Amino acid sequence: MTQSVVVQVGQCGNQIGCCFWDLALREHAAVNQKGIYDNAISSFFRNVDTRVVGDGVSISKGRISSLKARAVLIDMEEGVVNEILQGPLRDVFDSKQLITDISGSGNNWAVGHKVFGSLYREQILEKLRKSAEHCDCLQCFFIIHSMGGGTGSGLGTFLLKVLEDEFPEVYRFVTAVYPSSEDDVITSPYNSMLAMRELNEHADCVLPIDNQSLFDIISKIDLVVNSGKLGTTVKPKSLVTSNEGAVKKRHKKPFDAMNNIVANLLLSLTSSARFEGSLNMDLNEISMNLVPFPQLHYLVSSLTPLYTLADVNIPPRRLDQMFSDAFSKDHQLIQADPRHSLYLACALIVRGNVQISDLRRNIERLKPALQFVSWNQEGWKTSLCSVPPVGHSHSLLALANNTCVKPTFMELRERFMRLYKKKAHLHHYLHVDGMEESAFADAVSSLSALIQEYEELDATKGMPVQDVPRLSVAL
Amino acid sequence: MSIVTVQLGQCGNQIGFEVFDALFRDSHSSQGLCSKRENETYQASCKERFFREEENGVPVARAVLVDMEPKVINQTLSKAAQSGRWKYGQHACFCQRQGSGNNWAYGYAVHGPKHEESIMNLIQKEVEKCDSLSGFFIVMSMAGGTGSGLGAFITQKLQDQYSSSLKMNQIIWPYGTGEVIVQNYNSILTLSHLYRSSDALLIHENDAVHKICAKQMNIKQISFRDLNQVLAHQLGSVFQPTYCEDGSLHYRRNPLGDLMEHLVPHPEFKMLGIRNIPQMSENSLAYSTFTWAGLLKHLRQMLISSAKMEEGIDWQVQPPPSGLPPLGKVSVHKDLHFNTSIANLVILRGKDVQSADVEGFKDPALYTSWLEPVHAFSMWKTQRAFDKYEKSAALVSNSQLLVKPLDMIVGKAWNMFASKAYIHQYTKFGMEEEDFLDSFTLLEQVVASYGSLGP
Amino acid sequence: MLGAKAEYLLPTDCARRLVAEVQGALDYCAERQRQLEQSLRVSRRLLQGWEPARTPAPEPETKEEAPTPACTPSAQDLKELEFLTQALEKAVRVRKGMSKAGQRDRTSSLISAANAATSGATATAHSQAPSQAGSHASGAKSTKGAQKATVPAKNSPECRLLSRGNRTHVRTGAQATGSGPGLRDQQMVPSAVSQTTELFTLKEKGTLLQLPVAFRKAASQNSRLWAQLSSIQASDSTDATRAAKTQFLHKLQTATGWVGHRPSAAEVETHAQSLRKACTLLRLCMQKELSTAPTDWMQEYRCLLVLEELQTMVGQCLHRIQGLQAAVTEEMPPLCLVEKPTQASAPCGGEMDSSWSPEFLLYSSTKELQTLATLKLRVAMLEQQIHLEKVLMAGLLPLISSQEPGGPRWLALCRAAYSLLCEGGERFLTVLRDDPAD
Amino acid sequence: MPGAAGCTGRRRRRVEGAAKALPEAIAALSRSLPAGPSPEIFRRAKFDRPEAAPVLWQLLFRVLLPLEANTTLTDLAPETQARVVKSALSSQGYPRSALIQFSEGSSQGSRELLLALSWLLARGPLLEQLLSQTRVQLGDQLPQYEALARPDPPAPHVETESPVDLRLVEWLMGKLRFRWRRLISSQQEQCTLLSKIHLYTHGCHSQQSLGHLSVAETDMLRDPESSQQLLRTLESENRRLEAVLEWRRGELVFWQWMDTVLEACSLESPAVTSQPTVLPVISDRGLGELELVKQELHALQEELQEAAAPRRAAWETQVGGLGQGPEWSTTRKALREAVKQELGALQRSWEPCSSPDQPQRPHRLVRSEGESPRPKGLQAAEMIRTLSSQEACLKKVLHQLQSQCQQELARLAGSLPGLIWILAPGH
Repeated sequence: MTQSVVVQVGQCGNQIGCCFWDLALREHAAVNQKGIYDNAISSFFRNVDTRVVGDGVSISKGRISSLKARAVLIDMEEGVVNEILQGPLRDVFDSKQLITDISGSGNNWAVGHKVFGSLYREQILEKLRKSAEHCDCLQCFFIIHSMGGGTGSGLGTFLLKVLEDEFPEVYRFVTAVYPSSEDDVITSPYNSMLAMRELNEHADCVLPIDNQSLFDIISKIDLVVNSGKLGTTVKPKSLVTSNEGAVKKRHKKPFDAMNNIVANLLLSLTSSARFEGSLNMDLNEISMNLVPFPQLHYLVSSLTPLYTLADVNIPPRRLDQMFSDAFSKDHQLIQADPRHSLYLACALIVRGNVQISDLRRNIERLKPALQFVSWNQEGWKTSLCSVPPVGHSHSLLALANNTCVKPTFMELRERFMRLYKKKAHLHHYLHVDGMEESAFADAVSSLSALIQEYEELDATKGMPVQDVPRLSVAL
Repeated sequence: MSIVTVQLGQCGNQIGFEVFDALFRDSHSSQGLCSKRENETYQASCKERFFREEENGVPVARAVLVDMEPKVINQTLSKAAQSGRWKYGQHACFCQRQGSGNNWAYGYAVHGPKHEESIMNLIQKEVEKCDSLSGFFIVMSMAGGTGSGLGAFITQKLQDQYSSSLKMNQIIWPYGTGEVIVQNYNSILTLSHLYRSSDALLIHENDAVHKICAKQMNIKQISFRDLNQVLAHQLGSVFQPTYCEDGSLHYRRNPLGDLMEHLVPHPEFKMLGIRNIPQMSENSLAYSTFTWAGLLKHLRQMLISSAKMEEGIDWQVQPPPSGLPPLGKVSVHKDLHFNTSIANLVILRGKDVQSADVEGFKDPALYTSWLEPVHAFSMWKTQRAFDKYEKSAALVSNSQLLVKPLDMIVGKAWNMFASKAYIHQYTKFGMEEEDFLDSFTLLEQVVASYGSLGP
Repeated sequence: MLGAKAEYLLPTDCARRLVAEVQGALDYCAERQRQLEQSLRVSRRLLQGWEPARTPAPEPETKEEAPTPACTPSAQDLKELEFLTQALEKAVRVRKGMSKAGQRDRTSSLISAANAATSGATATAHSQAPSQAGSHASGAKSTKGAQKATVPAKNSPECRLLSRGNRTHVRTGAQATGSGPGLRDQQMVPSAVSQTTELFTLKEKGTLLQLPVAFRKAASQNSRLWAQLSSIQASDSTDATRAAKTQFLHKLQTATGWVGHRPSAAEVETHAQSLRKACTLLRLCMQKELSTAPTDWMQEYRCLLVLEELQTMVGQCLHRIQGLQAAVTEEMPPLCLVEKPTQASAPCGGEMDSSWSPEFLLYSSTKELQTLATLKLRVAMLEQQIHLEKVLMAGLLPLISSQEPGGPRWLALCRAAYSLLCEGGERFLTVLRDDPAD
Repeated sequence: MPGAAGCTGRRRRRVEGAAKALPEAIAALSRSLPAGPSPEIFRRAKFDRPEAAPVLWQLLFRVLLPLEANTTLTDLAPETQARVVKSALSSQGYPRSALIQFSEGSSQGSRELLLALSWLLARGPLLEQLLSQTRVQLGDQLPQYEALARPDPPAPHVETESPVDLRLVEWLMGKLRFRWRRLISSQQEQCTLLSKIHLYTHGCHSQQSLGHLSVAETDMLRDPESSQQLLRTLESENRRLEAVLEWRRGELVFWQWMDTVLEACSLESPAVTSQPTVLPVISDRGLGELELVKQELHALQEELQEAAAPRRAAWETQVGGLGQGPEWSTTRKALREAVKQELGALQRSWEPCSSPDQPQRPHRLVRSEGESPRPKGLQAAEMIRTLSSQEACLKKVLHQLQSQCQQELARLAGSLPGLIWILAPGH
């Protein structure tokens, strides 16, 4: 069994991380009734004998003594991390996993990347190494950060390169939260643009998340929950946004709810690697199947169902509905419409009481409405994990490598260009040591090249699928 | 003679378990409809082939379990232990922590060489426990990474190390609509490598088995376990004991050898498909009666019309009139669906088996022009009924049945290859585009060779 | 999928020859296989449990016994089965002339089997009883008296080995513990009657076996006689006899008016075989010589001598072949064609120094025995393969060169020939069209 | 007078002895032959009496029949049997044509038959061969595979009237490969089982040097009934062996007697000197075989010529006048001797052994695990070494043939434009 380490950077990253650990604990608690430290738990948690002073000795077998998250928490201001340390999750972390500063990055990518990057490089690396040592088979780093701010986008993407150099065998999955267009951080287009280039070059997979989409989903749920229509009573604790666990609502909604969605995404993504199922999907299968060309590694995700109704008598249709919803525009975690764009590849990670025939039926049902690239007409990757999320009987995470991410990137480029043409706020960046103006141009051309690749693929959409002439055997 | 089974990857391990369980259950079933003595001989024959006995008397499957991650193996071991009837050997497993990630190259070029010694040692230990080794049965899927990549690697090593033992690969053909995105790459790499190192490729298509579950077995919500049980039933119907020859009372000792000698001597034709009949839910079985004539008539039509199961056979398809040379394009339309065989093996089990008439399978029109029925057809039988069927028939066929799916896979993989998609995932583990080309070349020839069999 | 016609039909005479050759090889292998399997069956039976008189054939009774399709045999069926089994066993018992013996406990019965064997042997051939058998006997001394009473009297010692006592005994043992092993499907075991579980295996009690005296006598006489035969042959009784035989053969020959010698088919075959072998060996010798680089001129000279001597030898072989061919086709008058006397012209078997007595072949482990046997077979197979390779070469290569290259028929021929001739038929090659489209 | 009486008594006894010697020898011969006829038959045959003919036809049939065919052919009609006998005799080179001319099934020629039988007896150790063919196998042997290497003349029943596609030949060759492999695995099993039986019966054999029982012996112990049977066959073999020994001691008188038979024969049939009507049948296959070898030898000769001639020339120029001294001439002589000897040994290894009919000296497998007093005999390890080098040698030959074919095919196919030949890579 493999292990993963979560690296949460910046305010956003740490808030999501916090929700993630809370949910992860709840999920394992629900599955693992006996309190035995098993392989599934070991993928995200260490079992530590706390009676031993100092570092704590890992226990590989037997009863759970004290669980420690396989995580490194990084923030350049103290607020969020301190809250975590004072909150109910405090036992899951210890101070050796934290790196904080007090000054903050001032919403400046360059400060996060260049200043704090070089300042904290060794220290961060030290913590990462330590966490890696605690794993017998480290498979993946999950890096969570926002794109708009300074610390997350700057230091977070700085880390990617560090990880690539230091742990070339270990996958780097980035959960990147993109700013919405009404983002109040004025430099967010710069930050996002500069971060994009790093993601392009150093991440294995990026799960782009967009605040606006999260917000829309929450509104949609609220509508259902509050409508009180007959027969639509939502089963308690089944909301994808709910969090009845340890973290008390310091931040009032909607942030908490939004973060929970992302935390659920990560749990589902890793579910098949952690729990048993009739069709396993290891983390290394994700990039293998979904990334046809090294740079096209942005995966649009959708989680369904968003909630489970309390009435248990109507499941079959709901099961098919779950699949349909996963492809609809308003269930995507970014503003995108995969159904009207071109699929390069698609993964369906199914959890709970769903069998292979359900999966095949729905693929066959949905396939005609979807457009796949000519050389990957059957581009499906599937997995069946027998353990559903807490509160649900089944769930689905769809990951799409789809040209529908393109508009997000184009919009980003537009917003960036608007600022960049005026050279607005540019000096904040340029006075940072090691930062040069060419970085901006490089970032633009990097993103443009990416957009271009999507464009070319998009252009093949709707064209009749033609077979390439094959080798011709004489006899 | 014994067969050592090597279960590889998730699919291979899940299926391997069901196969052993099916074999064991059948040979200890009370429904064999034969004398106790005969039943004992049957049981002993099955046991010699697939199980050995440990000191405490519990039969142990002659199997080696290999996977690159522990979950499935743990699950498989505990399922066998829970059955209480048989189990796997205590030290017959090999697993690692991290799977091959659906990457054939990773399984073949990284895991393979790295773990070769340990795995081959395990296999050797199992071999040494056989008084006589007939060969290896290697169960794997061809879509994933461990089963396909490591499976191809291990088969090759077995060929090197046990060159005179037989190697049969049980291969699971992925769903046509896709279950792993790089399945076509993985498949062509697997098939082409096995074509070089294995003696026979026994192929099961997930689509076909799925349909059998839905249509014949009437299962509403089909799980992998259902699929695997159908598959295990089919394999059991082939590999459970049958008599040596007509009128003999001895059970065949080396079915693997007999089968291969009959079906796969030609190096270009190694793909085998299984059909069997009847196959139905227990509920329907209670209301059904069978005659040999009826079963064989259906089975024959399944063969010539490429039907994968009894339901929905196309009765229009008929063999081309024999003796007459094909006249231009006259019969092309009709023959389009006709499935030409190279060689067939029919296995009959159950009541009154001596009365079964298999003349219908000896029609030269069923076979390719260069092989006469005397070379191309053979039959095995036993009075002992199989599973819960009073009479049952299985057909192992080396025919054009699989050329269409193969052609599809090669075509799809070629399309992807032409766009260079996913190639970087393979080259990072030391494969080269040249390796892909070699695989394509070989399989294009196989497709062409099977294609040229027809009338 | 549209393959061009990949057929290549062989000319009739070539086809007949090739198919006949391969078919001959196939038949031969099948025959050897059959023989091996027969002896395997015997060996396997020996290693299974030794239980007396169990008819191995399951077949005949299947029909009567076949239970109703309702899965479990009815009570009636069971009863009948039981009677049938009893009847069969009784018949066997009578046939074997075995008497029923009293019941004893299992272990003592086994010891008594050994004991009986030993005491029987000492009675008839005291002096020959090997020492370890004696020790077994003394080991069982404490219960000897009791056993003696139950050891059935035997008129022929060789029947003694499996005494009736054992058999009865174990059956009761099984009855007592019949319900024990949970794995046994009770439905399949309708009654304990037929539960004759194994008495013992060779592994457990093999070292207690004793060859019957009468057999030992006959066997030693047999080997003595063969040895005598060998020695008499070596000396071939008298020169007079040898001369008489030679004279007889000579007279017989001259009486027919033949002066020379015409080779018989058997001789031609023998010669052809030895020449074939010669050819192979000469070639190998040449290669060995050519592949070693001489370091000094002495060696070079030696090498030269070898090559020249080889040339002479090849010449002799060719001469021999020509002689044979001529004699056979009678282009030449009968001639004395072989300088060396061969078998047919050897007057009698007098000069043979071979022995008819078997020689011991000593092996130390299963592995070694396996290696030996496999190698032996491999060598034979390689010889066969080389022969077939030559036959195929002679059949196929002329066909290829005599035909217009290109065209599907020619390609089919080439592909198949390549596979057969260059790859031992195990691999094949692909011929691709070099399309500009690609 | 006691002395005189003694003398006459002795002489009479000698005369009586001589008179009795012939019938005794014939009786011994008769007992040594399988299903031997009564001695009276021989006497009648001398006078060419018809009633002796059928018996002798049958006897010759049994004597000449290849052992393997025994089971299937014994029930043949007398005419067929006679035909088999004739063809067998002629293929072995029996010189007299008179026998061949008799129509099948007639009762003519019992004397000729007697001559034929005697011819067979005079040629070699026929009786011993017959006995060894049916010899009771008490020990365990490794199977012999001589004939595998030399496929017997193909079965005549192969009728290939319908055209044969080359793929059928590939198919059959593939089948053969599977049969080879199956033989190997069966033999491996046989070895395992033999070795187990030997191990488990360790110390059981009455013959100290053997130590353990063989399969036949163990089987006999397991099944008392077969034990009786084995004993009976062993005893009857012993009786035949005794008869052969007796025959060997007294056969001289038989040959003297046969001279008179032969005389009677040639007196009566002087016409036999004419050409035989039936020529020895030498199959096309045999001739084809010779032709094949001939071609190979020619090729070899050329190669040798090409290799040796330039070397000789080079050597001559290099050595020049150097090689004149007496020292050199002795060295040269020694070298010549050595080479001659070496190659002489090579030659002997392919010359037909003095009697190809005689099966190799039988081996009895004995398991002996490092005990101090190892019984005398061949060591398996020794044999393995010989066989391995033989195997390596043959492999080389095969590979050479294959690469020869490869070159030839490449030459023939290489010139074609527009085609690419691709062999799947090995590993």
